Amino acid sequence: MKPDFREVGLKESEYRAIIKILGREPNTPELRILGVMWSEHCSYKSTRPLLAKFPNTGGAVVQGPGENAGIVDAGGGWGVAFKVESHNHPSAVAPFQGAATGVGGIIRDILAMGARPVATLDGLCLGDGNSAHTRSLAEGIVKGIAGYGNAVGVPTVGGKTIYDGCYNGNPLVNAMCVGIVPLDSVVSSKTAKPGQLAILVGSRTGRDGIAGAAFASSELTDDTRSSRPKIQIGDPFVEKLLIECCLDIHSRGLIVGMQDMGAAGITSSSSEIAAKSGTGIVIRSDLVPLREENMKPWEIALSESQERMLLIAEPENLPEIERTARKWELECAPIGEITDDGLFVIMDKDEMIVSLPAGMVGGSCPVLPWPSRKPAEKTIMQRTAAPSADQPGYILDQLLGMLGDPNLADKSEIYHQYDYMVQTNTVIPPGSGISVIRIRENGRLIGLTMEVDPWKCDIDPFTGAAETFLKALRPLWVSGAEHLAMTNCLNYPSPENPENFWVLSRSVEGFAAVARDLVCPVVSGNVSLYNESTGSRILPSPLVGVVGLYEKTENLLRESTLRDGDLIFLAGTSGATLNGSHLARRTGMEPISTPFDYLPEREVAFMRSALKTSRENLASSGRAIAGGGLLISMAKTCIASGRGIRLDIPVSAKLPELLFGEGGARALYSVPPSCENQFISAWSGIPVIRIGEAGGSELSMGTVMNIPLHHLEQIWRR
Amino acid sequence: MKTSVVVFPGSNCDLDVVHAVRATLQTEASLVWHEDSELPEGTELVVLPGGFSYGDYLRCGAMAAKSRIIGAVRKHAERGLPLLGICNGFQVLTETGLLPGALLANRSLSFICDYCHVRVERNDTPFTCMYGKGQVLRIPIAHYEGLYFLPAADLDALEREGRVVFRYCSPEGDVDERFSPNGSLNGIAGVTNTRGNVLGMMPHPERAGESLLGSSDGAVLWRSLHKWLEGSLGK
Amino acid sequence: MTFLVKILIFPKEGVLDTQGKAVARSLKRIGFEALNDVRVGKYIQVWLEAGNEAEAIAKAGSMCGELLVNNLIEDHRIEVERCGL
Amino acid sequence: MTFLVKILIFPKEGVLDTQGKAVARSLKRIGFEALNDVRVGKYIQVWLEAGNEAEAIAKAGSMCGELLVNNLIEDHRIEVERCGL
Ligand SMILES: Nc1ncnc2c1ncn2[C@@H]1O[C@H](COP(=O)(O)OP(=O)(O)O)[C@@H](O)[C@H]1O
Ligand SMILES: [Mg+2]
Repeated sequence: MKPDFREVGLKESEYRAIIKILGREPNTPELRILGVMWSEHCSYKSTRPLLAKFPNTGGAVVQGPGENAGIVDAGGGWGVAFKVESHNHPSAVAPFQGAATGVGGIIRDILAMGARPVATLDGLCLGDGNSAHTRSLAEGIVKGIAGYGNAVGVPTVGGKTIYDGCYNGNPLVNAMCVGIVPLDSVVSSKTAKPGQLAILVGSRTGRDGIAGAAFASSELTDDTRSSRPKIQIGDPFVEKLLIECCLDIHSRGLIVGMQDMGAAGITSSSSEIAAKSGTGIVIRSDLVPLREENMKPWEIALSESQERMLLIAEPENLPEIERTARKWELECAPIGEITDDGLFVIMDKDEMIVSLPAGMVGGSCPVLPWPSRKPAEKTIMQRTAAPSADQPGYILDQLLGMLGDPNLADKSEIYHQYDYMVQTNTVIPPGSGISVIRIRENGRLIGLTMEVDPWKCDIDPFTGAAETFLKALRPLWVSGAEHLAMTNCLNYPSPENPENFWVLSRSVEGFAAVARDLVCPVVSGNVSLYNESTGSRILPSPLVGVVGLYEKTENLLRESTLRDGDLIFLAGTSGATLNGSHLARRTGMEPISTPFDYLPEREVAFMRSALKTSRENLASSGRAIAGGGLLISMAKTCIASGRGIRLDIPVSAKLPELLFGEGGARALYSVPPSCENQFISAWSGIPVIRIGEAGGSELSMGTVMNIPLHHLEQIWRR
Repeated sequence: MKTSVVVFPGSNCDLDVVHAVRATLQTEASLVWHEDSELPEGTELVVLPGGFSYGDYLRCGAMAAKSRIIGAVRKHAERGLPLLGICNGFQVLTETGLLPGALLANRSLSFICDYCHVRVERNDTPFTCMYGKGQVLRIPIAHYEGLYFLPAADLDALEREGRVVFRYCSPEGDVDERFSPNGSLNGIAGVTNTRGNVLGMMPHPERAGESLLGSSDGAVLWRSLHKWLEGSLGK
Repeated sequence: MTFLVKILIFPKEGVLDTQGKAVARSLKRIGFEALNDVRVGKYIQVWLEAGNEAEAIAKAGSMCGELLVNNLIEDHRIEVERCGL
Repeated sequence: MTFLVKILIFPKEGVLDTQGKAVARSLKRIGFEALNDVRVGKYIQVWLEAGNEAEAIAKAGSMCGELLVNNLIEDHRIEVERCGL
């Protein structure tokens, strides 16, 4: 029986638009296909006008949004391809498999650019850090990422993990993959020509995840939980073979295009190629190698079975492609061909099952213009528990409490489960504010960061998103890298709520402002909406990933290489505020709206001085101050370098802001006394103050505190 | 030193080994496909690299142990030439019976990727002749199944014969259960055959090849092999 | 009374069995060609105390529901045996 | 004729069964206290062609010997069932 358009997830207006375009009613398979392809997950119908605000050219950009991943120029003829993608809904339902297939999916996006995947990072937003439920969910997610990433041989070099009760029912799993590709052999999905073959390589097709994209485009109700599609199981072993096979085929010039099969499987990959290339395509569902019996053509077309790629090639190269696939023990079948009629056609033997304009399937669908409304102002900050620095023990209590908080505590229990060293290029492994890998092919280092800060975005989405982005940029600068470009994942609740939509729009503007002002273009990304479930919804959680490049290996300045006798400097503005800080949340302060100033000139000045400091070797270590503020950064530096710091900061009423405030461009440097003057002049025009000296085995501050490092470490490691 | 690195479907440290050997010794190292039945002419060292051969889906290394190339690898070892199994390669060696024992799931039931310390128990093997006896190496591990197991009587015999080459230890070289990251019996991180030319080890020497990446302690293993081969083959 | 409860867990019909696929391929490679399919699952033995067989089965059932089996992807079967009569 | 051969593989007595111990601990934590021991092994189903039951068993036996079971650490049992009579 033909399903109602609502059952496949379409709105009435959309259904009418379909009839208008076609001049007829769609048949059942067509309706199912359009339901999936016009879902939020596949079509970006709620966010397309917003994403258009992102600057996406200039600087080092070689390939902006519009392909499977963005690419930047990393020198020596080599490009870095990268993108972040969400796998939130699947991970909520099946943490292990959901997270694992998330990693597999983003790796294939990078592979589709012709790039060899060289690193992944994972962004996890998990529920209340002290609850048993979160712990078991987190265990599944982490084991899923580890199980997949480790076996596939791509190091997981970093990421970001945060905890907040708002994610109890809706954990977020964002995965970013980075690959390298010779700039003269980038693969595009826009270059298919009539007569070329569409060849499926990889696993057999089963009924996995049919209509998973539509599932990811709605709220999680108890109903959808039970009606969930058959779960996709990732097979990292096959993915490893698929990577080697596709790169092997590509390196011998046997293909003209390549596309991963993510959401909506064969349908999305083939229709997107046709739509982007301005051609048509015919898919023969009876030629698809199947794992299950009696699959209907539309099921074959929409199956989300993992570890498959679609290759576009001239017919004469088919035998060689088949031979290569056999070597890697993969299925390989020509399942269709590029045509010149602009139609996306599915044939089952001689029967035409689907015939739709390719642009309507894999191009764009009508935009959904959701109403937007600014939420009422948040109440002015009430200091329910006013921090008073002179209260004995206050500073120390807060420091220790925060160090042991899941958000700021040691995350090694997570990342030691990831193989972060395979490929032997990991220069700075997980555990720092930045991850660094080497590109062996051109001898350069690249820096990778990932940030998400829902609490600041919740207070004010524009400055919150800007601050999130800047938090990903500053550690790059301090370590000596210039940023190249960014990728992002917009994780939000339902856009159909006008206030949510306003928040979403404003945070996109925040990202766009920084991208423009600091010249850090957006080259790829992903959107995940409807992250809410009965009774709970997530805070606005835009996540950003940035890639930076070091001029020389020697420029790399590490975070925790304190030396005895180093002078400790705080460099940067004093713009930090308790608003939206960890301390504020701990002590129950109410936030005020618009907590930060976004001052791009200051950031640029900070960047210049930071880069100068590393290039001229003026410091022995440097760390951008982030979550938890100055004192937490200091404690982490001490723990990691096994050296103490004697702080010399006068006690004043402003002490809590200074020590625990967040936001603004600030960094902590340890400077050999011989470099002091040069260091200070590198920061001319920006406040720098000497706040202490490295040495001993305590973190101390006059009469305020004096705590042995091993004690700090014990608490931090929980 | 002519090195052949066997590639099984799912191997993922194969290229790392090739790079490490080339970078350390500036000599040739080539990849050999698991379906081949012969090793390249003149192969002096065979390495079974780390990774997840056949997904490690049945038991680690079990399916790889049945690969066609294993026949040639066995012959290579029988000729007394050095054969090194790293991580998954170690698991393959125990599954083929070229080395005794089995590698079980880590005590923590988690994958562990980290640096650890191992003590060189013997420096009279082709693999360790340039290390000092008792020297402590800082070297990475990355495995889920690295707990070395052998029934008690066999374990005693192994120890009596002095076939333990590497043992997990503290940075100072003390051996104790606390310093064994995976719960290996007797802290065993690497063992050899009676003849001393087959070594299986869980730590990854190819990941400890340059100080930029954190340690260069592993490079000495390639140099040892090079020196030993030159000596024994009278080059 | 002590019972040995044997719990057989195997992949659900239609769910990709990555292990089974790999094992089947290896078995074929080493010469077992007359092979139709292989599925790999878990075999868990639990020795427990219960008043009678029915109670042992019931206990095992709830162990499966609460911990041992992932219903999304796995099916299971329970067998019971009385120990040390 | 097609047979379903069921192969039960379990850790040998005396071999550390870390997984079994962990499962036992978890089961106890969630309230199953009257528990003596847990062992975790594998359940492999193989559908194969054979002339008769004895042949099916023999084939399964050599599969175990050659690939499926590591005798140093594992024991096993084979059960056979005729399919689709
Ligand atoms: N938040 C975002 N910012 C920038 N680009 C985005 C964003 N979300 C999606 N894109 C871009 O839109 C395109 C389609 O995204 P997606 O459907 O996730 O790609 P794929 O089909 O390769 O998984 C990609 O080029 C992606 O980089
Ligand atoms: Mg894609």
